[in-house]
Amino acid sequence: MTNHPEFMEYPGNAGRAEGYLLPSEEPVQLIAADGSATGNDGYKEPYQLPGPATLVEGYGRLVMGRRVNEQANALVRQGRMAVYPSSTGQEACQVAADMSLRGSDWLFPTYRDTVAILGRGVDPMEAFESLRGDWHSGFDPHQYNTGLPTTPLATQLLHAVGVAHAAKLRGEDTVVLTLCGDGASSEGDFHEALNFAAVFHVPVVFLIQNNQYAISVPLIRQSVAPSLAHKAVGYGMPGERVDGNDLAALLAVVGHAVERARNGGGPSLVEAHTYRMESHTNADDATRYRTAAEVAQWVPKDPLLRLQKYLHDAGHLAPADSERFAADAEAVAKTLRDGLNTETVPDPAELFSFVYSEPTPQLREQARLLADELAAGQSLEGALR
Amino acid sequence: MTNHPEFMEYPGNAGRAEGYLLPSEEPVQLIAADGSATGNDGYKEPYQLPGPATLVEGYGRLVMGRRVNEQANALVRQGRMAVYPSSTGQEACQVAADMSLRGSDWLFPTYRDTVAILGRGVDPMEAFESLRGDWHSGFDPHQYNTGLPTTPLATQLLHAVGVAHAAKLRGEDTVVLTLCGDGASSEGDFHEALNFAAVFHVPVVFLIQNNQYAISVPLIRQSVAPSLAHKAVGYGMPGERVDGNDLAALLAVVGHAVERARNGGGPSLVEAHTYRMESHTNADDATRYRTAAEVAQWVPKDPLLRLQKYLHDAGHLAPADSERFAADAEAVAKTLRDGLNTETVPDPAELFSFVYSEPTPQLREQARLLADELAAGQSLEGALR
Amino acid sequence: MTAMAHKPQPQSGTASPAAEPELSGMQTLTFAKALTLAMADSMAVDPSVLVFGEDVGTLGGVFRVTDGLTRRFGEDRCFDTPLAESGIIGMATGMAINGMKPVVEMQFDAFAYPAFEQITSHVAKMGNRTKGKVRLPIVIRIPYAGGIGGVEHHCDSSEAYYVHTPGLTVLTPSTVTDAYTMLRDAIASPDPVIFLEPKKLYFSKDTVDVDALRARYGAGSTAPSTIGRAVIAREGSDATLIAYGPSMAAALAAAETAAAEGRSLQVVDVRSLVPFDDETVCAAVRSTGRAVVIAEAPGFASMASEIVARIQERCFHSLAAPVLRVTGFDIPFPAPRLEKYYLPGVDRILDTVEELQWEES
Amino acid sequence: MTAMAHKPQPQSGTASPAAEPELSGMQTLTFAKALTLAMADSMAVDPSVLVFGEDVGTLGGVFRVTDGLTRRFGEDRCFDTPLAESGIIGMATGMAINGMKPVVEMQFDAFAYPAFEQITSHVAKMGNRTKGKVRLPIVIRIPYAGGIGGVEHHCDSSEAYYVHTPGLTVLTPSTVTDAYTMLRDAIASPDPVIFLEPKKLYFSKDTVDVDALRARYGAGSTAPSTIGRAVIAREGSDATLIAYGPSMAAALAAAETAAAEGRSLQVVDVRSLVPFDDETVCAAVRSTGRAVVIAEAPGFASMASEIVARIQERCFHSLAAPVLRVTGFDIPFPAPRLEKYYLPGVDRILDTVEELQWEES
Ligand SMILES: Cc1ncc(C[n+]2csc(CCOP(=O)(O)OP(=O)(O)O)c2C)c(N)n1
Ligand SMILES: Cc1ncc(C[n+]2csc(CCOP(=O)(O)OP(=O)(O)O)c2C)c(N)n1
Ligand SMILES: [Mg+2]
Ligand SMILES: [Mg+2]
Repeated sequence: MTNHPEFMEYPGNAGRAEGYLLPSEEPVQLIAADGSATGNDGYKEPYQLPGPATLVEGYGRLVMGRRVNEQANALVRQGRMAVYPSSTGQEACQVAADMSLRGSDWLFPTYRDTVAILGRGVDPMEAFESLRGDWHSGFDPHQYNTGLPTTPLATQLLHAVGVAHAAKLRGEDTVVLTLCGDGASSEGDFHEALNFAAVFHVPVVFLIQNNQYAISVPLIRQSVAPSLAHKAVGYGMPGERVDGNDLAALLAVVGHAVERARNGGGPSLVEAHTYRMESHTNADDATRYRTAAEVAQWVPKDPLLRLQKYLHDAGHLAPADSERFAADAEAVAKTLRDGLNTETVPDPAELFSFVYSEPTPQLREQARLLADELAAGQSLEGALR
Repeated sequence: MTNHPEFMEYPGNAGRAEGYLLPSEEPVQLIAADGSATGNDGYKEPYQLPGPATLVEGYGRLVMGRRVNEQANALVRQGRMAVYPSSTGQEACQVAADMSLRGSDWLFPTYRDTVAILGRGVDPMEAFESLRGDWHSGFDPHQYNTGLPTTPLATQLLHAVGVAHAAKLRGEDTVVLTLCGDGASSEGDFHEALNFAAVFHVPVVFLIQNNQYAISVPLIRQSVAPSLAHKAVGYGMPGERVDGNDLAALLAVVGHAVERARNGGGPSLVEAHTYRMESHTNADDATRYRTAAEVAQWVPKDPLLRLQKYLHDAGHLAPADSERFAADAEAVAKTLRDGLNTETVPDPAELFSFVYSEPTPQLREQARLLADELAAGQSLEGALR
Repeated sequence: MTAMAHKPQPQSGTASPAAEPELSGMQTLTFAKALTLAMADSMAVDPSVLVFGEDVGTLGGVFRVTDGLTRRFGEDRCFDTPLAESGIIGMATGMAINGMKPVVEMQFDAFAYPAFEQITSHVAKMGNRTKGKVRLPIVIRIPYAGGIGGVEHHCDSSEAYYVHTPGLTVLTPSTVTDAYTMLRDAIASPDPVIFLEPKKLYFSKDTVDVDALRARYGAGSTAPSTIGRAVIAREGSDATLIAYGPSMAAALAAAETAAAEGRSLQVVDVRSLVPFDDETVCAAVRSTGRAVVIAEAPGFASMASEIVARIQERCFHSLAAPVLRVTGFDIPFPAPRLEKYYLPGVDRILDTVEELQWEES
Repeated sequence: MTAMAHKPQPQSGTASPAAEPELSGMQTLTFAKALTLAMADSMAVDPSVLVFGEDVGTLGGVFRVTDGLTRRFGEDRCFDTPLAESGIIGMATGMAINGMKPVVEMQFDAFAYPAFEQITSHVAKMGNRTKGKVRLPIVIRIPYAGGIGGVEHHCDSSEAYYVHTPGLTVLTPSTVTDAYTMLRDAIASPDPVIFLEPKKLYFSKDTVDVDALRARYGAGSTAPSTIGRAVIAREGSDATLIAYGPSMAAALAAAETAAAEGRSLQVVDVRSLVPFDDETVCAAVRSTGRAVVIAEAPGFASMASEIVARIQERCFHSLAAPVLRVTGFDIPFPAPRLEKYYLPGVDRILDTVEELQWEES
C-alpha cells in the first residue's frame, strides 16, 4: 500500500489494502450534537469511546478553553492586547491534541491555538506575551516541548517533522503533533511537510482544524477534494476525518494516530470538521462574508455543551467537578486580567541582544545610538512622528 | 466525489463514486514490451488502442525523437553545446503529449523535453539555442503555443494553470498539458498547481514522466505513496497511471485526459512509468548511483522497438514509411549538426536590451560602459581573468 | 450547490463608493480608496486587467483596498484564490503569458516570501529570457512596512529583495495622488511591477480632483509616467533628505521642525525605486551639498545603501559631508510595543542632520 | 525491500580520501575537498552534526562536496531528501530545535529561493524571537556565482538577499584554507550561517597542513574564529581593492598587473559579509585613501553598495576620490557564452582604478 519498508513492517499495516489510506466514509463521531453516544460502527478503525475519567478531564479542559477565549476577547476589546485570534467553538480539537500527547512529546501550534498552548502547561502570561505585543514570544519552547504559535502558514509543519526526525534518529519515542487550518493546507509547505514525514517515516500527527474559512475564504476555494483527509493518500499515509466538535471522537482518532506514530507506524493526517464561531481576529468582521444563519447552524453543535450533556445524562459529571472546573477557569481568567492590566515596560535595549548569540559590532553600534537617544531623554513623541 | 460544481456537472463524472479519483489498479498498458497487444480490460476507463495511422505517425515521431537524442548527445560530447539532458527511453511520453494536443493548445515542458518541443513544430536551431549557451531561450512561446523549457522544478506547472485559466475566462477551448518529473512532484509548486487547477476547474493535464530518478535520488526518496498518480485524490481530480514506454497506452490515456479537459471535465493527473536510460545530463555519471543490471532491465522495454515490433507484426509498417521516418530524422540531425557546428557570435549589447521593455537609465549607462570597453578593443583575456 | 453559488457575478445595486464609475470631481479619498479607484478605472478600460489574491473578493481585502471590485466587475475579474502565494504568482505568470494583466495582492510583506522563487526566477526574468517576446504585465501589490502596531511578519520592509532583482520595476507611493497615478502607471506598464504600499498610509486622506487624475490616462493625454521619476516633495537649500513611502511623513515633519529652527531642508520622494531617478536625486544633492537618506528597512545592503553609494559616486565633489543614513536597525522588525524605538523618527533624522559637519561650511 | 535496502550504513572499505579520518600532514587539496574535510571532521567530533540535501548521499553532491560522508558516517548522518528546498530548510529548523546541527546543501543558488520564507521568517529570526532560548545552529551551504559557463538559474550571486536579512551570518571563503576553517567555524557557530561557496573555485587547489588546520579546533586551541574577520590578501599602498569569494581572483590578478605597471594595490578579502569587519576594511581604506569595491552580483542595492556606503560614512575625510564599484550589471546572469562580458575582470577593475582621480593627489 505504501512503498515504505518501515510502513509495511508496522503490524497494524501489514496486509492492509491500499484503500486504508483513505479516511472513513463519514467523519468519525462518537457523541452526537444532542449529547447521545452514536456507536462506533462503520469507521476504518474500531474507535472506542474514552472512559468517563478521560471525558471528565476533557470537559474540564473545554471549560477552561472557553473561558480563556472569552476573557481574551474581552481583554482585546479593552485594548489590553494587540490581537487575539479566538478559537471559540474549536476548543475540542486543541484539547484533544493536548490530551493525546505526553509531556515529552511535542506540539507545534498556530496563532489560533492558545488553548492548546495553555493545555501544555505554558504559563498564561508567557503564552500571552506575544499577543500583548511586548515581544514575539513569551515562553521557552524547550521548557514545555511546545513550538511557538506560528503565523507564516504551514511552515510549522516542517518544524514538527524535523523535531520528530531528530528524535527518531536518537531512538527516542517522542511523538510530534502539529496543528494547521484548512487554508494552510493549500500552501506548498503543507505538501512538503507531509511528504517528508512519510518518506522519512517519522512520528508526526498532522491535525487540520478545518473551521471552514481562511479569514473570508470558504473551504470550496481551498479544495474540491472529497475531504482534506483525502490528501493523505498522495503521501502514502493514512488519513482520517472526525467531527471536530466531538471531543470523544477526537480523543479516539487523534489518540489512535499518536499511538500509531509512537509504535513505529509513521505519520498520519487527521482532519477535524469544526467552525470558527467568531471573526478571524478582532480586526476582522465576519459579517462581511458569512450569514448569521450559517453561524447559527453551528451553535447546537458546540463541543462544550455536547459533552456536558453527555456526561450529565450518563451521570458522570459530579457537581464538585463542575464547580472545580469553573473555579480553575476563573482563576486563569483572573491571572490574565491581572497580568494584562499590569503595565509592563518592554526594554528597548533588548532589541539588539538576541539577534545573534553575540551581538555583532554593527548591532553594538546601533544599540549605543538608541541608548544615547534615550539617555538624551528625547521625547517619544519625536521618535514616533 | 469532489465538491466542485462544474466537476459534478461534467457528464462523465456524474454519479461516479469517490474511488474514481484513484488511478487504475495497474498502469495502463495496451502493447506489451514484446510488441503484443494486451487488451484493455480492468482499467478505469475503456481505453482504446489507437488506429494504425495514429500509431504509425507516433512511430515516426519516436524515430525522430531517438535520433535527436543521439545527435544531441554526440554534439555535447564534441563540445558544441553547454549541456544536454537526454530523454533517451522516455520519448514515448513526449510524443504522446504532442500528439494529444492541437496547435492551439499549449505545452509547458521541462529541460528534458526537447523532443516534445520539436514535436510542437519549434525550429530545431531555435530549440537548441539555450542548450548551446547563446541565450536563455531561442523560440517565441507564442509562435508555437509552447512554454520555454523550465529549470526551476515544478514552477512551470503553475504557468500552465494560468494559461488555461486565462483561456477559460475568455471562453476558449484551449487545453494545456504540462510535463514534470518524479522529483518535481515533491516541490511545493506541484501541490499549489494541482490545487489551483482543481479549484478553478481549468483544462490542464499534468503528465509526470516518472523516470525513477531525480539525478541520483531514487523514487523511494520522493514518495512512499502507492503511486504518484494517487496524489490526484487529494486535489479532487482523477489520477491515472500508464506504462510510459507504451506509446499506444499513452495516447489512449493522455488523449482521454485532454478530451476530458477540453469538454469541461477539469484537470487530471497522469503518471507515466518510464526510465532515464542515460545520465541526468552529460555532467552526471549515473554509474555512481545505479547498477548496469538495473539499466539492463529497461532495455527490452524500449518504447521505439516495442512499437516497431507491434506495427511490423501487424503489417502496418510499410518499408516506405520506415525509410521516410529515417530520412526525416536524419535531416533534422543534419540541421542540428550543421547549425551547431556553425560559429555564432552572440551580441553582448543585447544583454541590456530586454531586461525591461525600455532599458532603464541605469542599464543604458552600463551598456555604454561595456560598449566603450569593447570599442577600446580590450582583450577578452583581460575581461575573463 | 450550483456553479454560480460560489461565484458572485457583476451586480448593479449598492457597490461601494470607490469602485463606482460615477465617482468624479473633487473628492476626499483615503490612500486605500485611491488605490481601489486606480484598479477600478483600469479594469473598466481594459478587460484583460484581473485582480486576485487572498481575501480580495467578497471581503475586499484585509485593508479593503479591493473593496467593491468583485461586486462591480464580477467574480471572473476579481476573485479569491487558494491560500498559496507561489501559486498566486505562478498562476499570474501564466495568465500574463496568455494575454491577461493580473494585479495580485500579497496579504502582507512577509507573506510574499513563499512566492520568492516565482518572482525572482520567472516574473523578473521572463522578458529578458525571451528577448522581449514574452512580457509579463503583472502588478504585485504588497502592503509593507510598520507603524501600525502590527505583529511579527506583518511589518517587514522588504524592498531590498526586489530592487536588487533585475527585471522588476519597484514603486512605492506616499501620497493619495501618487497612489492613484502610480498604480495606474504600474498596471499600464508592460513590465512586472512590485507595488509597495506603506500600510500605515492606507487611511491617510487627501482631497483630489478625480477627473483630473483620470484625464492623465484619457485619449490624447501627454502626462508623463510616474515610473522612473522622483519628486521634490519640499524645497530647501541647506541639506537634502531623501526618503520614500513609509518614511516620507517623518522626513517632511523633520524638515518642518528644522525650518522652525532656521535650517532649510529639501525633501526628495524617490517613489520609483527601480528605475531610479539619478538625475533628480543628484541635482538635489548637488544643490545643497549635504544629504541624509531615510528608510525604514534594516540599513545593511538596502535601498538606502544604494542611494548613498550612488550619490557619493556621482556627486563626490559636491559633498561637504558624508551622506548619512537613518534607517531601521539591522534587527527583525520589533514587537508592537517596541516599534517606536525602531522607526526612523523626526528626532533621529534631525540628530543626523546635525552631524553633517556644518562647522566646516 | 527491507528497511536497510535503501539505507546505506557506515562502512569500512574504500571510503573516498577526503572523508578519511587518517588524512593528515601536508596535503594538496581542492577547495571542494577542504569543505568535505571540514564536514567530516565536524561530524567526527560532534554526533549532532548531520548533512542532508538533494543528491548529497550516494552521489556525494553534484559538485562532490559531500563525497564519502554517507559511506563513512552512515545514512543517518548524511542523507538525501525529497526534492523540496523549503522542506529541507524547514526540517533542518525542526532538527536544530531538537538538538541537531544540520549542514544542508542547496544544489545551486537559484534553487534556494523556494526556501526563502523558511530562511527569512524562521531561520533568521528564531534566536531573536525566543530571546535566545532557541538558537538554530544550521549551516546552509549554497554553491553560488558564475564563471563556470553554467546555464540560467545556476549562476546567481544571491548574497544580497541574505546579508540584508538580520539574524543570518553570511560567509564566503576564497581560499582552500578558508574553505576548511570557515566551514568549521560555521558549523560550530550557534547561529544560522549562510555559507556561500564560489562554485568556480571548487576545483582550485592549494597545499595545506591538515594537522595544523585541525589543531585550530583541538582542545585548548585559542585560534580566533574567522567569523567577522576580513583579511588583507595583498599589501599595497596606492589604493584598496575590496572583494570576496568569486571576485578575489580577479582582484588579486588586477593588483598583480597594476604592480607591474607601478601601481601598488592593496587587496582585502571581506570573506565574512555578516558580521562585517569595519575595522579591517576602514583601516585599509584609510591607509590608501582610495578604494574600489568588486563583486559579481548585480550592483544595485547589493553587498557592494553597503561596503561603499559604510566606507564613505566612516572614512569620508580620508578619501581622495569617491569609492567606486566594479560589479555585475543590473541584468539577469547571462547565458554561458556571454558571461565573460558580465563578470568583473582585470581590465574593468584596472580601468576603474584609473578613475580614482589620481591627478588630484
Ligand atoms: C504564508 C502566509 N500567507 C498569508 C497569511 C495571512 N493569513 C493569516 S491567517 C490566514 C487564514 C488562515 O486560514 P486557516 O489556515 O484556515 O486557519 P484559521 O485562521 O481558519 O484558523 C491568512 C491568509 C499568513 N499568515 N501566512
Ligand atoms: C527548484 C529546483 N531545485 C533543484 C534543481 C536542480 N535539479 C535539476 S534537475 C533535478 C532532478 C529533477 O528530477 P525529476 O523531477 O525527476 O526530473 P528528471 O531530471 O528525472 O527528468 C534537480 C534536483 C532545480 N532545477 N530546481
Ligand atoms: Mg480555517
Ligand atoms: Mg526523474
